[in-house]
Amino acid sequence: MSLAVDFDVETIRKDFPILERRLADDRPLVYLDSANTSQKPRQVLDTLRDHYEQHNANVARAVHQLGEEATAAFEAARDKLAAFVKAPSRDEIIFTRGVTEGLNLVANVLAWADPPYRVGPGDEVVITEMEHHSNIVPWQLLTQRTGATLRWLGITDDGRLDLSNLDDVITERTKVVSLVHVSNMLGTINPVAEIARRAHEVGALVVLDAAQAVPQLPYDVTATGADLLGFTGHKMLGPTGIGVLWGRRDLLAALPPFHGGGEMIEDVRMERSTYAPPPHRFEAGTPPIAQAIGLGAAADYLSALGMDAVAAHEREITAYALERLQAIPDVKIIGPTTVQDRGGAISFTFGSLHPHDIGQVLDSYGIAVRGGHHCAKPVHRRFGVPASTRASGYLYTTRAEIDALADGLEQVRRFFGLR
Amino acid sequence: MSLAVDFDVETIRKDFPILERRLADDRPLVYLDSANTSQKPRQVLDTLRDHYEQHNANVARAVHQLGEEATAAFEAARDKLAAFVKAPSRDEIIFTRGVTEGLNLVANVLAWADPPYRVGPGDEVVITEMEHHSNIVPWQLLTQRTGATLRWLGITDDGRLDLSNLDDVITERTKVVSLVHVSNMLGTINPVAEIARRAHEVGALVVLDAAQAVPQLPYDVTATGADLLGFTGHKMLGPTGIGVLWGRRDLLAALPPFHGGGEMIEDVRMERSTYAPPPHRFEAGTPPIAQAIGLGAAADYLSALGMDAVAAHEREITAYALERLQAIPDVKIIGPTTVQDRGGAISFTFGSLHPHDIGQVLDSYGIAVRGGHHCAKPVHRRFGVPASTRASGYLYTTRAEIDALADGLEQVRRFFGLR
Amino acid sequence: MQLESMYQEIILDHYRDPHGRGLREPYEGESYQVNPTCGDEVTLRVHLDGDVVQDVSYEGLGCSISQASQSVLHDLVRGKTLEQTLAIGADFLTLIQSKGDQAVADSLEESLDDAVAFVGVGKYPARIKCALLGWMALKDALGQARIIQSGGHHG
Amino acid sequence: MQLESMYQEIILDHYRDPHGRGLREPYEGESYQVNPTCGDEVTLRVHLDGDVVQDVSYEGLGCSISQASQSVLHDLVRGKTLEQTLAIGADFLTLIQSKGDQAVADSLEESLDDAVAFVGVGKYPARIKCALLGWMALKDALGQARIIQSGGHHG
Ligand SMILES: Cc1ncc(COP(=O)(O)O)c(C=O)c1O
Ligand SMILES: Cc1ncc(COP(=O)(O)O)c(C=O)c1O
Repeated sequence: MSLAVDFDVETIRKDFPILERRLADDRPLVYLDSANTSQKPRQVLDTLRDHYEQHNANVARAVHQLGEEATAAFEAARDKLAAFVKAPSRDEIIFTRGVTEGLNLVANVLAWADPPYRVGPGDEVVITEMEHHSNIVPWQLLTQRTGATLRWLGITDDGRLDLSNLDDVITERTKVVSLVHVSNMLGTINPVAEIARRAHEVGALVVLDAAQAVPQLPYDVTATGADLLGFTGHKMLGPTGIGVLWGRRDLLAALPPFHGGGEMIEDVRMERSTYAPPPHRFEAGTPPIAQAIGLGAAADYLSALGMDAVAAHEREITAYALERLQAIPDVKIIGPTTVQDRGGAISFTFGSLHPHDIGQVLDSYGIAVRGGHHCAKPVHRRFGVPASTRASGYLYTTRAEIDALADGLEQVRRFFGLR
Repeated sequence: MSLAVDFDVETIRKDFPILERRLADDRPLVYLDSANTSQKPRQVLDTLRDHYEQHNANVARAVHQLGEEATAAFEAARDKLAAFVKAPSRDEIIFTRGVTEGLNLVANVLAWADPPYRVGPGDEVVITEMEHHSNIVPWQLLTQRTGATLRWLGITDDGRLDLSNLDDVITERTKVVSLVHVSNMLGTINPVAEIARRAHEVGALVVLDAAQAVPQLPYDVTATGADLLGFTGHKMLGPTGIGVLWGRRDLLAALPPFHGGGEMIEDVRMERSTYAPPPHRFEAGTPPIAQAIGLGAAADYLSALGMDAVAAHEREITAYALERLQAIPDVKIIGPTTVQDRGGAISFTFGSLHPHDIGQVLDSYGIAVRGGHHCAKPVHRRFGVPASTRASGYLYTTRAEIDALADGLEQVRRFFGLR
Repeated sequence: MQLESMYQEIILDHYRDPHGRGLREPYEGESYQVNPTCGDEVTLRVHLDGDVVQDVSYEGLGCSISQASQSVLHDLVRGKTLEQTLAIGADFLTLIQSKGDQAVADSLEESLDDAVAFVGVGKYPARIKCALLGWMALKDALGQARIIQSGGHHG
Repeated sequence: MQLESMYQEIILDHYRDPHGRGLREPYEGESYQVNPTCGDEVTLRVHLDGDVVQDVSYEGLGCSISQASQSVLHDLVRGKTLEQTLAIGADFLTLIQSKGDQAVADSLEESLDDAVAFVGVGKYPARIKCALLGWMALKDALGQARIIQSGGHHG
């Protein structure tokens, strides 16, 4: 990869203080839980600290110097995020707590929207069996509360969306199609543009859960075909408590407010209020100011490396991990087994061992993986397992860490006497 | 005040790095905008940094060491906040983005709740004219969307709630009474227990906006008479992006979820889901982990000083400011003019000058106040002014800073040739 | 001192003694604008005679910058053609968005006259809306007036 | 090494060779419990004869700790009175919540026997729920069984 010339993992690792952490028994940390949350470079932490120590004030409210500095930094973060995902307009970037809030925002305002967007009795919402709970439960709540119907696409045995009945599931009754771009459990990269084409044919809105996609891939929101799309800061080197909902400008302008209060208003009288245009209409209350500024610094960090290089590294490390894991007897990968249309999360089973036990032994060697249902119970049910173990790297992950995982799994086998 | 023995403002100020900031023209910062957002002590900033550099991981999900540390710190923050407001149970502390989200949470779930809590056609919600937009707009949206009716209590000329018609406004039709404990504009401390008594007589729920109260007063949620109560971290030395909704345990257990996704579930199937008990039921998605931990450190900081001492200092500095400001010709205070039942925010007009102009001149002397409607347009309308200037101190505020404000106002007069 | 870079003497003069204040008849377009952040508001009317702006009348609440900017607006566009008026509006926007660039101000002096005094406001993002409030109302009111006029032409 | 403080040999033995697994008839109380974090689940039945727990039968999915804990539970409470069973449950809870305190374990050895081996689990908050899942089901199932019994007494 010619793009990866400047991409030196060892140099990058020096930016992440936590990677120097020694765990119990003086073991170095092998952090393979980045799909759950990423670690933070000091550039982001310095930005946070500098903001609080030098510029802290509330935004969009004060005419004093700190207020102007804080507002300028906060709005500059909006510009940075818009550029990062190639949003046509900065006003399309709504700051949320995370993708979960973004998806709930969409599901809620669609209950209250004017036609043609309102979801009501007889309408259908389509999701997939591959979704994170955050893209299932909001739609269950919406359809239950409005009398609409929830439908979904299934999954093939090799962990791809089953599109064979696409035209039967997405029909003239479909108002919304909401799906994950990159699965946090299977790793699958879904053909979102193709699905969006079908959805738009029938006049449905397309919502994307891009929580795993934006951190890993060079991103262009308009190329996805989505009308609305959410992602989360803490998975892309940013602080917790911050995420982004992107939406087409004309669509956002046509949607009613979500929460009320603070700067989302134009005028407030006791009898009734009028509302500010997007993005402020959807940002009630004091926003996560420092967190947005920190996320801006994270976007700067990723852009400086180049998202092509980040993606290339992710692919390389994933290919290596897939190869090493598949070579271990009794390891069974759930999801695509090659890097073709595949992100970095690798979920697997190991004989009959329970992921908690696998994770606990790995942890005693300093290796951090996730064990459980990864907030995706339906996918697990689909593959007939209650839980799985998941390894996920990021731009700071080395081949040596994948080797440590493979060696660790042999220790797990020894410890439990896997039969 | 014997309690204030250990309370030395100069020592406290050393904990706040931003107070050493030199502004344009090398002026020291005189920060009198704490009701808008407070500054942060290094103890809170160190806690944030230490979390990200040593323990960062997602919570309630991972069996690895970092995950256990992050979860332990996050849940310890819940314990700290429960203790800080004397909540009978830690499970009554729900982490939100801020009080705005907390109030919207309540207003939303009451639309979906089972009887007797559901707000529907014919029901009434009572607020007051003294509310911040964050405690007006959510109830406007709720009543508009459910066919309920919004009513409100007025304000007397001296800035107190007008309770003369309390029994006419709060009636058998009232389902919810939601009001501010301490006004962010007038400074008024409302007799919430008295109003709660009347509300409970008619079987209504009592919701409190304690955004200005919890930072300033020793707090005991049960003593307020509230059923639900919200506050915000950034006004009490904590990070942005975090707040707390407290609710009676049995009440929370009876309310339906707010947002869906992440760890708020018990089981998820494509057809339907079941939900976790409170507080997790109301915390969908990755919570603001670092911010909750930071808020815990802020609570520790305040507790170490003692909230009695913090309140005593607030009273003392407010009394001094009221005295100095009232001695300036053309300054007119809106709200109570003595510290009797009064918090620290002081809003005023200055002749016919516009708050923007006042604020701009003060800012040129390094003095940061807020000018505008302070997200409380109805109160301003009530007093016949479009906007006001507000000065608000906190535990780091000195008498010398109040003197600087008074001197600054004389400069404002000179600059504009106030007639 | 910094402060004078925003509050130039010309601005303070217009503020203390605004030109053309008050709402007058007749008018073809009217616009109400509000600054949500501070609650400032303006109602502004335009009276066109054919292609020419005969009068701009206005009333409202606001700070010195918004009041002075409306007074200056009144002086600048009265008697100008529609096209000239829109050009002046565009120049004023350029001035305000120049972040206080004196070179930009100098280059616009012919078009904006006294109004170049507002260049300093561009250094204070929170005040930019104040300076533009009246101009936003003008643009809106002109749009309405032209619809009425073109309706007249067709009808 | 740390790991052995949780996975004591007795626990691994129960895990590899669980006692009393499978759901059996008759039973008076049944409970289904799930650990939302990891999806582990157990269905547990109790069969009472008067005041005595005649059988505890169970089935489910879970990690070594939850499986072993259910096996140990079966051994401990079979043949005990209701009162003894509840006391043992309370002791097990105390053990697990002791944060791995060996002194607590020693003091409970008489009541808990083999089960004191679980003391190390208390050092791993994420695993505490695993160890308690079966015991929560037991408490719930016993509650049900007593309602049925008392219903029987009255009816
Ligand atoms: C009384 C009151 N209520 C509500 C709020 C809104 O708080 P936040 O913006 O943190 O949600 C504030 C502060 O702005 C306030 O002072
Ligand atoms: C695909 C996907 N969707 C949604 C989420 C939820 O993100 P958050 O918890 O930040 O809202 C995650 C991560 O947990 C995810 O991987």
